[in-house]
Amino acid sequence: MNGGHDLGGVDGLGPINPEPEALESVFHHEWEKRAFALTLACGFWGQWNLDESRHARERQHPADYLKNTYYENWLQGLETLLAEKRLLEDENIQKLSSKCISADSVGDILSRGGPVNMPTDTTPAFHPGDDVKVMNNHITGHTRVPRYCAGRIGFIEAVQGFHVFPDANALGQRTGQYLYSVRISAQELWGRDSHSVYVDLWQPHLTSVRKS
Amino acid sequence: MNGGHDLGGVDGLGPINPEPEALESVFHHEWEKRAFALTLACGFWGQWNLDESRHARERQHPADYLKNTYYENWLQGLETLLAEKRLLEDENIQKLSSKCISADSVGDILSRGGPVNMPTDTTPAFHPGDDVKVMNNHITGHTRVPRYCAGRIGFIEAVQGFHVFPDANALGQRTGQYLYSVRISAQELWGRDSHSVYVDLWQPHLTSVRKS
Amino acid sequence: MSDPHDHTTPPSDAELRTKALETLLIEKGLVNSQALNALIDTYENKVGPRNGATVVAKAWCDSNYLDWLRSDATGAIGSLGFTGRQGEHMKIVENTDSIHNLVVCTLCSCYPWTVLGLPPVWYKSAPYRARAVSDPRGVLAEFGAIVAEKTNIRVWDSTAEMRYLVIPQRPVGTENFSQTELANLVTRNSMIGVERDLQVTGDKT
Amino acid sequence: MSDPHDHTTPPSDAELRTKALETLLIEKGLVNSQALNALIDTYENKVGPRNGATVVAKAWCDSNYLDWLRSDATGAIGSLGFTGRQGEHMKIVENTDSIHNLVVCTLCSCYPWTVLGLPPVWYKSAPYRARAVSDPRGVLAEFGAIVAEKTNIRVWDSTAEMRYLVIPQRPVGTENFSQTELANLVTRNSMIGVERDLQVTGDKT
Repeated sequence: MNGGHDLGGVDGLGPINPEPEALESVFHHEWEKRAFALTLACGFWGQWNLDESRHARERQHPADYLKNTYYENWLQGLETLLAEKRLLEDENIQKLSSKCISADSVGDILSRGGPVNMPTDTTPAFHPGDDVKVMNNHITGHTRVPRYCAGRIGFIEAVQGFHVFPDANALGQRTGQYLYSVRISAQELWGRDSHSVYVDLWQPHLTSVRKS
Repeated sequence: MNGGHDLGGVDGLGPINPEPEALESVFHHEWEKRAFALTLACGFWGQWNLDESRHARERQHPADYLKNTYYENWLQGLETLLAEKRLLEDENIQKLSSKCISADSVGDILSRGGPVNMPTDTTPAFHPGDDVKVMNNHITGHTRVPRYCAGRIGFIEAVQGFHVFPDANALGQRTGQYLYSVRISAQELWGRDSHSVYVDLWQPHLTSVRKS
Repeated sequence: MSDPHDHTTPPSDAELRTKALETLLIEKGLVNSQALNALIDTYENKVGPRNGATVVAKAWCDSNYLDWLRSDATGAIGSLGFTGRQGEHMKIVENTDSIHNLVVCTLCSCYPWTVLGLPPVWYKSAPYRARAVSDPRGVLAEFGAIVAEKTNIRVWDSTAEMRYLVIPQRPVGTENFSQTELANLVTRNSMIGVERDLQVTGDKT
Repeated sequence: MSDPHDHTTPPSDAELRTKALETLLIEKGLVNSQALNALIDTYENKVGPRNGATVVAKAWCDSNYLDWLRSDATGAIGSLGFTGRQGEHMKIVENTDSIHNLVVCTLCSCYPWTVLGLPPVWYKSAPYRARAVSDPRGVLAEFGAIVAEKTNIRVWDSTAEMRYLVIPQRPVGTENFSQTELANLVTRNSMIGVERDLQVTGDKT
């Protein structure tokens, strides 16, 4: 979706104003720590996946998304997921209470993480050096194709493996697709400048372009 | 600029919720009438042009632009122009007071309007039916090329005349360029649906595409 | 509609800023209070969608006038006295059985003031401006207008100073209507294109 | 940094909502207060950019390790004990005299937690996410890093679960530095790519 989260190339957002690295703390308010930890702890229930949680944040009104701080968006996303999935209603609380993690298991869970590569017996359709066009398909659901790439032409830099496909995963379907690093020139993206942008895109986002 | 004003194709903004035509008044608050009239009255001083005033509104932070109502954005734009041009400082007030319009002249000024067509001895580079590509040139200043058209291919529907070129006019340079109605398919713009979008674009925004 | 907040809540930030600016500009002699009133009165009471309805009804009744609108809409509309600001460069777009036209300004809220007056709130709203170009059928449905799949939808994004007036289709069963009666059938929304089928009301049906 | 608002102003909306949610979830037995503390402690005190600096310093000193990073960064980084959440699929990108790498996530704020900890505020900010892909030289200048026009800038937009770690160039004059001393030169910002030339400080220079 072309939401408020899809920020690549947006103008008018003002300066970055970074805090000096040596002075910046990990959290800036006590509540941020709690909102962060609550989001992770509730995520461990396994009632939603990463793409659903991203989509819960990015579905907000763009002005809200932009006005909110990062952890305000996390908090909003968590509240949305809890409400939409009715997890705080009595019949679900029973089910979930067995999934409440203890302090002892935190280390293990974090260091295990959640890999998204999947087995496959297929081979990738594209190979390094292939010219590809990013599909200009502005789906209104969750996707990891940034708007600034849609319809642009680049080439395959690398095959990154066979990974969970977010567009489907956000709908609760854990299917795999080949993932590629796609290199697109700034000239192609913005009509100016000389840098290159490398974007990770899945096979359904790409079509073949005949070498000219 | 890819600002908050550039709304074509943005998702997540919610329903339109129109008021029924028969029930909607022209203004919804007393202050809106005054902000509207002040903007016009100050505009009659001739200290800025239409594109400068549009640019003053669209340079706001996207979240502010989106949160504001229409007349709040007008008010903000007016305040910006008055401040940036220092028009309320003493040395300028003298100059401007002679430009203050009276109630008697309002009717004439409004019915005269401000045509933007200009004379030319050149001929248009494109003609109806020509395939054209909209330049994918994301300039960071004022432009009337919506982001959703950038880099897309359409064809010339009509030559609309030789009009003031906004990209330059916003910088205070009143120069003319041929204006075209460019028809672009929804398939080309969004990868779906069957409608056509007609956008008015100026000659510098377009490049020729060889018929395939 | 009166402002429900006028007397029950503190003035808004915008209200305060407007008042401050107006006071200052009047005090400095840079704007004239009566001129402001005249500007407001013009668009609140004089210039509005009845102008456009007059144009549409005349176009339905007078094929020579329709031809003039097609070749020089600015001149043809100006001949009825509707000229000036935000109507300097007019163009008509005609609905037919197979074509429906919809007007938007995605970048601000350009609108043909001379024939429709000032735009309604929804026309200036972010969701309308966003979706009119990407999902016009969804927008029309939100206004209660279902447009057949075979009907071609043409969306006009007013990116320049061209201003578009939709000429809706003349309703059937209005053969005996006078031009004034016809004008009364023409809604503002139909001249923007968010309404397609005009309703015939009154004694003649 | 302590919260300057904690005791002087009323709690923010976010603070109130967080507190309410935490209280409810703990009361219902759905989250454990000690587990929350352990999660916070992990990223506040244990997992942070010193992990990444260790990787970088080792890559500078050990060409076999660098080769391993190039072919399997996840495994090579994991061999140092840095594994798990938001680092499941690692990739290194190496700066050279002619190449500078910059990492961003335009769509959210993906970041390699296992080697850098949680991202700084600016990395999550809208202006950084917007401009890193469209104007990386301008972004770098805002951080005080002027990158020569002939240097190729590669911007990595973390749109998938691949996480990128920039390997900055080893500063000249550090031939005699130990791996630990080298690690102390490596800033977080250099491993994101908003800093290019590492400063050599300390006794050895």
